[in-house]
Amino acid sequence: MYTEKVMDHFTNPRNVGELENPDGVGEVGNAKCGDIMRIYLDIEGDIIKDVKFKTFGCGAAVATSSMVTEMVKGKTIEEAMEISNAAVAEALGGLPPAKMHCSNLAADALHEAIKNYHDKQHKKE
Amino acid sequence: MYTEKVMDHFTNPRNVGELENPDGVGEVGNAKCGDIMRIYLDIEGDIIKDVKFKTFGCGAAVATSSMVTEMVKGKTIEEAMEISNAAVAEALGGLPPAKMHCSNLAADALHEAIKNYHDKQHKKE
Amino acid sequence: MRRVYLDHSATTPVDPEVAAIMMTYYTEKYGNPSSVHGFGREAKQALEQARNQVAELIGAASGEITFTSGGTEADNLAILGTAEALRKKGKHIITSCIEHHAVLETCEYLEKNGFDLTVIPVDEEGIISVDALRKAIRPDTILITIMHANNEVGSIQPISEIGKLAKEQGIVFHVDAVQSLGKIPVNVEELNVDLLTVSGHKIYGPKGVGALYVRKGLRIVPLVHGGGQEKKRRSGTENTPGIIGFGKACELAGQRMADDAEHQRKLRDKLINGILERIDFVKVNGPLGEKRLPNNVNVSIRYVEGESLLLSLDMLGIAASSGSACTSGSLDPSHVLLGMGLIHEIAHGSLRFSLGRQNTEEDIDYVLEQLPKIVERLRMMSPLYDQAIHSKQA
Amino acid sequence: MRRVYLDHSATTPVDPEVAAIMMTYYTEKYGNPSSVHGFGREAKQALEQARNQVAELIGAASGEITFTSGGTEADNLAILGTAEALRKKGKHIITSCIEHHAVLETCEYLEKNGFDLTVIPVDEEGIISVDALRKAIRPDTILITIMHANNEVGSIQPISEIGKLAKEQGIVFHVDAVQSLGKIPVNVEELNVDLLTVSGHKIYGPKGVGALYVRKGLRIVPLVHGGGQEKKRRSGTENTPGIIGFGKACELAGQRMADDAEHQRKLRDKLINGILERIDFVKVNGPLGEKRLPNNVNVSIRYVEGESLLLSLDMLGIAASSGSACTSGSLDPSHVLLGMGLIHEIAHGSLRFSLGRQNTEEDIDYVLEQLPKIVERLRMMSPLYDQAIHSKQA
Ligand SMILES: Cc1ncc(COP(=O)(O)O)c(C=O)c1O
Ligand SMILES: Cc1ncc(COP(=O)(O)O)c(C=O)c1O
Repeated sequence: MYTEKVMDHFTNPRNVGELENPDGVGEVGNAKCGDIMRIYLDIEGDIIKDVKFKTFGCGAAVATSSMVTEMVKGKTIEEAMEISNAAVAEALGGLPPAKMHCSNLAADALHEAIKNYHDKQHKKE
Repeated sequence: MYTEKVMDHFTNPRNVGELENPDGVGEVGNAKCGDIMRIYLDIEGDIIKDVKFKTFGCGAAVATSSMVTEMVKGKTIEEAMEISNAAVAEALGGLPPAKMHCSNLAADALHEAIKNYHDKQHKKE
Repeated sequence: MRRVYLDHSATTPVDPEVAAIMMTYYTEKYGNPSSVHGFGREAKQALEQARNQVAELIGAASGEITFTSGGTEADNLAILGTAEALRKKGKHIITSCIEHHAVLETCEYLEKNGFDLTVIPVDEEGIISVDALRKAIRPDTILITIMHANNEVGSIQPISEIGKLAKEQGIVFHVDAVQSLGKIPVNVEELNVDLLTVSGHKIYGPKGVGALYVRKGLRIVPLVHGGGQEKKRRSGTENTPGIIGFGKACELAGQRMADDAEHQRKLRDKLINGILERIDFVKVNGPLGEKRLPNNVNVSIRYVEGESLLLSLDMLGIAASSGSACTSGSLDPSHVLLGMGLIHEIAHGSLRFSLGRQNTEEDIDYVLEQLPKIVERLRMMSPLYDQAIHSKQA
Repeated sequence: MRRVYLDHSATTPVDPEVAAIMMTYYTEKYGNPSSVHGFGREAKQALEQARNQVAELIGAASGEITFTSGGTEADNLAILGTAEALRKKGKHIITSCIEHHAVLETCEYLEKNGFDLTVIPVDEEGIISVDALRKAIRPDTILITIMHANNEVGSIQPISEIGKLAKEQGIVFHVDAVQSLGKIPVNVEELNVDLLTVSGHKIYGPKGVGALYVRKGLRIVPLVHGGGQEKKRRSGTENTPGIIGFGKACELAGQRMADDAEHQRKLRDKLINGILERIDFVKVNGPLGEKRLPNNVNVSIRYVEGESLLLSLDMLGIAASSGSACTSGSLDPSHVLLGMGLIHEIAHGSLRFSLGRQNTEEDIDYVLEQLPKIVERLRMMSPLYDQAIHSKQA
C-alpha cells in the first residue's frame, strides 16, 4: 500500500515534537475526520531555522508531516510557500489514491504556520 | 445417478430381441422425445409364455424395458395388466426423479402389447 | 519475526485437512457434477455430502441449502430474491444500522429502486431492541434482515425472539450468520429464521464459497441465471472443490466449537483485561460476557488513530483490524461504532483483534508487551494527547 | 480400468502448477486482500498479479478485469449490468439461438421484465450470419451478446466483424469467450468487444472463478452489492486462491496455446475420421477445419440414444457428453443442435468428445476400438435400426 519512503517516515518520523516559543504555529484537520497536523516554526530573517510537528492521523498523515518538515528546514519562507501537498506526496514516492485528498495536508499545515508567523509579525509592527 | 440394478439391466438386458410371430406387439413413445419401447408377447391360454423387447432410449428406458419383461414372464394376462410403471421403477430400486415420468414407460408398452393381443383375438372371433 | 494473526473475523487460514480434500477435487476428481459419467458422479456425490455437512451444522435439511460464491452473494440472494418474489405483497424492509455492507448496501440498492427501508438503531453495546423492531413493522413489511453476531464488536443479537415476532406477523426473516457460525450454536429452528447466510472463509474453509439456507417452501427469485444448478436457485458450474472444503470445514466446526469457544474466550478476556490494565484512556466496545462472540476484542484507544496503530502492529508481525476510516479510504469511521454512539474521534482510534483456533497465550503476551509501547509512541506524536494530559492535570 | 477423460469442455483438471500455488494461498498466505497488514498486502499483491495475467491473455488493461465467481456470473453481470445501465436508452437486446444457458436464460429473464429480445438463427454448421444480425438491429438496440465459440459443436463465430458493426452503431457488444479462451487467440481489441466473459475451470484453472472484461469507461450496474471490492463492480471477499490460480492458468494457457491447439487438432481429426470410417449412419455436427475449435468433436449417431452411449462409454472408462435430452432431465435435446436444424431423433443421438492437454493417441485408439462395439450393441436393441436397415435394403 505505502511506499518504503512513507513507511520510513512513519516509523522514524523526523522532527517530532514542539518548539518552546515558536514564531509560527499552524494546524489543519480535525479529530472528527481522523487527521490533525500541527506544525511549529522557528524563523530567523526569512529562513526557517527549525521546524517540529505533532500529528494525529494515519500512516500517510504522519509521513507527510515528517516529510514536509524535512523539505522545509533551511528554506526561505517564499520557498516554503511553494511546497504543495502534491510535492510532498511525490517526495514520498507517491501515496495511495484514497490518501491523496484525505490525509495529504501537511503542506497546508505548513502554510498555516507561515500565515500565523506573518500575522504575529503584523501585530508586532 | 442410477441404482446398481438399473445399471445391471442396462448392461445385460434380459429378453432383447423380437418374436417371429408374436401374439401381441405394443409400442410407446416416439423418436422425437428420445424413447421408443416395443414389446413382443407369446401368449398361451392366459399365460405369457415368452416376451422380448426392443428399445431406443436412455439407460432408464432400456432398464425398465428389460425389467418389465422379467416381471411378466410366466404371469397371466390379468397379472401383467396390473404391473404399473411405478412398480417397474420400484423393482429396479428406484429411478432418478427426472426419469420417473419421461423414460418410465415400459409397463405402458406391455399393456399396449396385451391390448394388441386382445384386438387380434377379437378379430379372430 | 514473530507473526501473530489476530484478524480471524476478516478471514481464516484453511484447515490443512480441508485443504487436502480440496486438492483431490482440483486435480483428480475434477468432474463437473452435472456430467453423466463417473468423473461427474463422484463430484456430484461429494457435493451432496457437503450439502449434508452444512445442513447438519445449522440444523437444516440438506435440500434447504443453496451454495453461493460467498456470504456477500448469499446476503444479496436472500434480500434481492425475497424483495423480487414479494414485490407485489409489499415494499417495506427492516434492517439494523450495524449490518455488514453486504446487507446494508443491498437494502439501500432496493431503497433506490422503489422499496421503503427502516434502519433500526442499536444500544451502546451494539444490540438492537426487539421492541424498536416491533414498532417498525408495517402492514406492508415483507422482510426483516438482522445479523446474528456483529463482525466488528461481536455483539450477539436476540435472533430467536425477533424470529418469533417475524413468524407471528408472517414476515420473511433473514439472518446473516457469517460471524456466528462455528463460534456459537446456529440452529435455524431455534432461531426461527427463514433465510440464513453462512460463509466458508470465516470458519477455516475456503474463500469464495458460502451458502444460503432457504426454508422449505419459501420462494426466492434467483440472482444468477443459466444452467439451472442448485435447483435453479443459483446457476453456474458448481465450485465443487470449494463446496467440499466448506462442507468439511462445517463438520470440523461442529466438532470443535465447544473447545474453540472455551479457548478463545479465555484468550479474549486475557487480552481485554491486559489492555485495560496497561493502557489508559481505553474503552471496550461491545458487550462483555455471554453476549459477546468468544473471539472478539474491540477497543478504542483515545488520542491515536487506528491505521497508525495497525501499521505499527504490523511492523511487529501482529495482524489486526480497525474501525478507522483511513483503512477504508473514506472519511467516516466504522458505521457500527458510530451506530453505537461513539463520537468520530474515538471511533477513529479503534482496534479489533479477532482470535482463532491457532492463537496461544504467548500470542496474547506478545501483543500485551508491544501494544502499550506503540500507543505511547503514537501518543507522544499526537497533538490531542497533550491537550488531554493538560486538561486532566488542570 | 483405463480412464479416458474427453469432456474438457465441461470442465478441466486443475494444472498441478496452478494447484500448488493455490494451496499456498489457502493455508499460508491467507490474508484478506482488503486488510491493511502484511497478510492482507501479500494477498492483494498476488491478486493484482493475477489480474495482469488475465488481462495479458486477452489483450486488455488490468484495470478492465473484474473477477467473478465464474463464467455464468460474468455473463449475468455483463447482460443484466448493461441492461440496467442503459434501460433509459433502449430496451432491445440481440443474441443467438446457440448461446450458453448463462446468456440465453439471462436474456429471457430480461424479456420477462420488459425488454425486447431478438434471437438470431444459425446456419447448419452453427454459425450466425452477420447479415442477419445487421437486419435485427433497431434504433433502440442497446446490447448484442454473441459467443466466441460454441461449447457443443465448436463453431467459431465472426466476432470481429460483429464487433465492427456494433461499434459503428454504438451498441454495447458482449462476447462469451469461455470456450475459446486458451484454444484460439482471444484479443479484445481485435475482436472489437466491450465486454468479454472468461472462466477458470475450462482452462485448467479452478472452478468458481471467472472474469468479465469491461472496456475502460463503460458503465455497468453491479449484480452483487456490499463491501465494494473489485472497484465496486463485484462485492464480496475476493476468492484470492481461486483468482491467483486462474491468473496462473491464463499465463500457462498463453504459453501453451499453440502447442495445445496443434496437438488437439490432430487428435480431433483422427477421432472424427476414425468414427466416420468405422460407424455408418453418422453425421458430424459443426464446421470442419479452421472454423472449429481444435478440441471439439461432435457426432450424431443415428438410431441410438445419447445417454445410452454415454453410460456405455462410461462403463469402459470413457467420459464424454451428449446433446441428449435425457442427460438434462428435459424432453428436448440440445437447443444448439436443434438450432442448427437437426431433427429431434438425430439430435438425441449426439455425442461430444472434447479433448484436452493430457489426451494421447492411445486415448483416441481406445475410443475408436470401443465405440463401434457399443453402437452395434445399442443398435441391435433399437427398434429404429431394424426399420432403417429394412428401408435401406428395400
Ligand atoms: C457479518 C458478515 N456478513 C457478510 C460477510 C461477507 O461474506 P463474504 O466475505 O463471504 O462475502 C462478512 C465478511 O466479510 C461478514 O462479516
Ligand atoms: C460457452 C459457455 N459460457 C458460459 C459457461 C459458464 O461458465 P461457468 O461454468 O464458469 O459458470 C460455460 C460453461 O459451463 C460455457 O461453455
